[in-house]
Amino acid sequence: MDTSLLFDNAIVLLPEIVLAVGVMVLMMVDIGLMAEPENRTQRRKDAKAPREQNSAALLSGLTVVILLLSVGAALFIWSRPPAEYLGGAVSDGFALSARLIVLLAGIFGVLLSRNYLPAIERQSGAYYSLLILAVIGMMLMGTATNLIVLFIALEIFSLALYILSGFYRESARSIEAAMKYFLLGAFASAFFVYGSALLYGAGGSANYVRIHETLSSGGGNPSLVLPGIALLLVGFGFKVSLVPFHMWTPDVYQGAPTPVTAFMSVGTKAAAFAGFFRVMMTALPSLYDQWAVLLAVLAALTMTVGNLTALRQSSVKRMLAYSSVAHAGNILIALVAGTAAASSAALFYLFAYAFMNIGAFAVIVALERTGEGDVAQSRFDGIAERFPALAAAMAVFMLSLSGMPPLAGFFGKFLVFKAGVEAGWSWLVVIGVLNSAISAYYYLRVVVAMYFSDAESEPARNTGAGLNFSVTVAAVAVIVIGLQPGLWTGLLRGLGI
Amino acid sequence: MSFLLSILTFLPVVGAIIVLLAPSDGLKKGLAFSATIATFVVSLLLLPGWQEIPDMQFVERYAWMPDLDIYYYLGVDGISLWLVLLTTLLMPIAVAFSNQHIKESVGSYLALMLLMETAMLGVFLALDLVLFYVFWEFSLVPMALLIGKWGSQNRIYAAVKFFLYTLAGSALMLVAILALYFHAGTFDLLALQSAGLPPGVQQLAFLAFALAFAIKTPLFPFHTWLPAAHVQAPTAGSVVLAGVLLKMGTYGFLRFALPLFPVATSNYASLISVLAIVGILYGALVALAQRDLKSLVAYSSVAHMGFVILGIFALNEQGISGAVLQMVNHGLSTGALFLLVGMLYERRHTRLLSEYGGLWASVPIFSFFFLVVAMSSAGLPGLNGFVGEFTILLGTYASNPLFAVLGVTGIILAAWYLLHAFRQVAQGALENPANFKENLPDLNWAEIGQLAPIVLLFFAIGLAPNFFLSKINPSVAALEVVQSKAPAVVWQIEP
Amino acid sequence: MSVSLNPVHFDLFFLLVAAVCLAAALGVVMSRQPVHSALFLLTNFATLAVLYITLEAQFLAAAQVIVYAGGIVILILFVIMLIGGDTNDFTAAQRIWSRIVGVALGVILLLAISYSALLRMTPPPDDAAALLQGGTPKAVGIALFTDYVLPFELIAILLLVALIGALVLGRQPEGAGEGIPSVKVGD
Amino acid sequence: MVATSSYLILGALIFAIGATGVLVRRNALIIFMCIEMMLNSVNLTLIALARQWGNLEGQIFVFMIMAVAAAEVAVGLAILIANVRHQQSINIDEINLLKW
Repeated sequence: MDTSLLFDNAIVLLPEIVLAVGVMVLMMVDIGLMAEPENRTQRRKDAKAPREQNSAALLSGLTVVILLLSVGAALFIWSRPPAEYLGGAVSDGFALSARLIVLLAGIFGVLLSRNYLPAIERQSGAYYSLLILAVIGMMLMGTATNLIVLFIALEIFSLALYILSGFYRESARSIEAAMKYFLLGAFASAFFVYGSALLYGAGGSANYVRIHETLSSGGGNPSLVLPGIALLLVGFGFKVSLVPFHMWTPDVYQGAPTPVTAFMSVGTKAAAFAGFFRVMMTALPSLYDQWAVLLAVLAALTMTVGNLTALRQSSVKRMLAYSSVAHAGNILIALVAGTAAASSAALFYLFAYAFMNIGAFAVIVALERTGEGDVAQSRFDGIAERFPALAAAMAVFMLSLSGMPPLAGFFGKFLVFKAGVEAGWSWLVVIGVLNSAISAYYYLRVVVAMYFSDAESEPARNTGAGLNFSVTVAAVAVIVIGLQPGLWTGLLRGLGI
Repeated sequence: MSFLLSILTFLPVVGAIIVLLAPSDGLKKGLAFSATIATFVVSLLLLPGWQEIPDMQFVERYAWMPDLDIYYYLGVDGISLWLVLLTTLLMPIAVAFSNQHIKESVGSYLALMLLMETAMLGVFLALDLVLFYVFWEFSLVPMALLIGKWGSQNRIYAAVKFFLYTLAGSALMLVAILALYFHAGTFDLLALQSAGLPPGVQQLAFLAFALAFAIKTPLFPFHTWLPAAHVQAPTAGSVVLAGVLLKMGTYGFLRFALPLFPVATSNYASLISVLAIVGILYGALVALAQRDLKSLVAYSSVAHMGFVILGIFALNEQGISGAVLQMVNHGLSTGALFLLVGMLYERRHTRLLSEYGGLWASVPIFSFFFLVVAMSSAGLPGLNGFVGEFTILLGTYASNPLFAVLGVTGIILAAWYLLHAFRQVAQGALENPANFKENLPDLNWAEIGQLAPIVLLFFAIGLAPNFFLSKINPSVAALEVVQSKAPAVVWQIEP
Repeated sequence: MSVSLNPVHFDLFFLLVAAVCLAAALGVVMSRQPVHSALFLLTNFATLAVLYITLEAQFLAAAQVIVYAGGIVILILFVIMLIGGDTNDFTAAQRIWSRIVGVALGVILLLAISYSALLRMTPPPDDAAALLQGGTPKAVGIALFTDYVLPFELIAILLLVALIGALVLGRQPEGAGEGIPSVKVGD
Repeated sequence: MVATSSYLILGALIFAIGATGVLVRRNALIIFMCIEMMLNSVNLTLIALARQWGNLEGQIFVFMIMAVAAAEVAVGLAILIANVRHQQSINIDEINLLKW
């Protein structure tokens, strides 16, 4: 084999390559920062804290730059025709927009992490490296066209997230969240990889298109396909928190450091759904009739259970965890519909979800007391008096999550539901619509607490340039996307698979 | 193509932004009032160029989401014209009243009122189903916040109930809108009307739309949110709620349910008419039993809106034209009633009927206005209520005489509870010292200024109804259900 | 590599190895002591390595021994020695339902998969050994560094994640007690 | 030559035993070993299927899974030890600061 082939189309992976190089630069800078002023700190021990802060600031800035460079790389490839690298990765519009959503989540995650925890401050090199590595894994999920690459991508970001969840080492909750996430995640990975193995057995290849070719021509071992799909579904179901594979979600969301939760809630969802869509729609379209029904039932179950459980939560992080379960159900409707329009609708949904969900977590970060790790709903009581801008932003996020027009969340749901009706899944859409009405109750409760309740004590909030910037940008984006969705749907045109 | 409707719709938003940025409360109040007056003036510009034709006028249509066939599409016809003007007229009055009494978070309050106005105008002007749905849902947010933040004792419960009830009601409407798109390939209301939907689709879609509209109207038995919301809302909120928001429901029936689903409308007309009559009688009887003046007015709304529905589902020109006029009448008279209750409440901080009596002696101007408004609401000939109710009853009689007879009973009951309320408040002996002249000041000029335009319109509509009806009629006559003239009643008693 | 057993002996050989393998698997699940589980796991991995050789995967058989038996099991044993890890979770009566559900799910899973596996499996091609080139290091290596270079590179990233992770998690948090306390035994 | 189905059924058996173990056992270490065993049953399945198809892709997949398993072990055991430091237990029923 001509080795020059190895570099043909390698540009497909440019955004990931940028990040990988970036991680190395970051780690070297980190080492440099640690090593250089050792002598001076020996002399002035009290000067240690400011130095740590300075290096943390430098590293987080560097991380944002690296992620932005990757955004630039993704946009650069966008201007070129789609290409495939060695049957393992592809750069089409779908992959690129999924990557951009993940990068967005990553940038917000970095911005929220500044000043969040001393633990992050002390090991910011490792923290930001892991975050970038997780982004690489997530970006590859939608890019992969091969079950092997998909599996490794899944593992890269999963492992990074297990560690990030447990990054707050002083907190027993954080570590416990990491352990639960790890045990259940590894368990689900086993199902996922078993499913992949059976699909390989059915189609004779790990490449999606070749699996599809074999199966649709009647070859292969069709009897392995259905158990393969079912097992694969368990794996994906775990990652995107579908009922009944969602048990980990509230614990991990609650226990993990909030910036990690924010990043994870959006990044994992976007990545796993991108991978899920691509597998189902390019490798297994010939079996649509079988898996669509299965997924439809899961979607209905996920939305309903997610919403009904969210109603009972008193912790805002847990409430958002169950709400994310419910949103996964909504997005799944798009996959059930299984059309190109549906997959671009899902991208729009995820895009909107990135802003509103990260925004909501950013507000939680703002209200969280250091090291507390959780925020009860009562913390929101009456904050509109003291912090009108923060409360207004949170109200925007909550209303958008509940699907209130004219905010971004509404058009996400609108597009997905439209795709669902067009593909003939009206009953599922009716369930989805009724569920959004239920969901309004618990989102509204936060708004009610902020505006109508009396503050129990003098409320306090954290500030920080990154934090304020994130809240503002997210709120503005949710409103602008809501008022002018045509712009974004235009951009997303033809991005479906 | 003019931008009149866009300016009209979004002028209040601009006002809201300016109000939020204004430095002092006094300035905020002045700016908010000016914004609503400016909107009213802009809306009056619709009249000079008005043509008495069935078509949409002042149409604006731009691609909003071209990929999805969603348009920013506004237009106004005979059905919506007076509702738009009603909205723009009631808003300055509501804002003027609030300016006197609201003390906390003035800026947010006024901004929400202005956003509310935009949402309501958008509902009345939108001709694209998605655009309509956006305005429709959005109107919930400011209203719920107004009730929840500035209402009385039980305000949070009322706000949440209002929000969830109406939200749940309109959820299925979204599915129906999507289903219509699936069948006709457009969200354009006019195109959908001419597309002609298959009867099977019509049945389901009609039910989904009707549920949303019935809850908003509110039609018995979907009315339970209304008394709670009304009683707890601040006065200006009640004025807007009763005056305009409820009309969104009946307007929805006229604008969407009737033209889009003529077959289904005919099928369900008698069922809905029966519900309307039950609502008329139930609302009136419950109103009669109320001891709280505001609850009484709230339940009277259930009864009056029942009349509007009855007129619409007579499915003939008279019934529907009367219903459109009666929407305006109800907006004016109930709005004025809530204002009067509010004015009394701000003085005495109670709304119990038993606390009052003999006010004619101490506050004659108030009592005079109360009498006129009650008469208008009760349908006294020469005032606006009579014209509307009479036209509705004519239409109802033509389609089903039994319904008309039951409707007349409702009018009698209305006269009873309104006079009962008037007697309790204004007549009798002046016994409670708190009501004595020296303790209870009469209406001041500002309050008279708020009520006067409404009362003048009572007489204007009552004495020259044709000026109003002539603009309504062409659009009503063009409705398919009216033209087909097919009597759609399943069971009918020969006259 | 060609195995010079006649088919019947070959089948018997498979059955024997498979039986050991299954017994070891059951042992992992049913042992009270984590140490015993680990040793059963080692057995299980070793028998799998034997089966890999019968399936024309020589390189992987070696890797199995080195990575799993030599690396992973040893690591687990280290951890067991470090933290004790003797919890007598079999006596926990309150968990009876979850146990029933667990076993039931396992059985359903097994039936579903093996039923479909039994259906219509064509025999493998006669020239499988030639096609796979016995799964020798050379064959696998060439494939790895040509067509599958992308997953290979990604594995490097994955290992980097694991490396950083172990560093982060291994560091003693500030304020925590020194050393590793021993685990509560029994219940 | 032993039929592919035999290997597949053996793989399914080990996988099911492992999965049952994860669901039944409460000791985090044993759960962890069960997960490793499940991954190995997948390896067996893949190698059998690679022979069935006569292509090396399955074996490459197994190689990747081995690497992944190694990484998982490193991270997993580190998390486990970190957790033991905090809670003095590896019984997942006793680890319930968060609702499980």
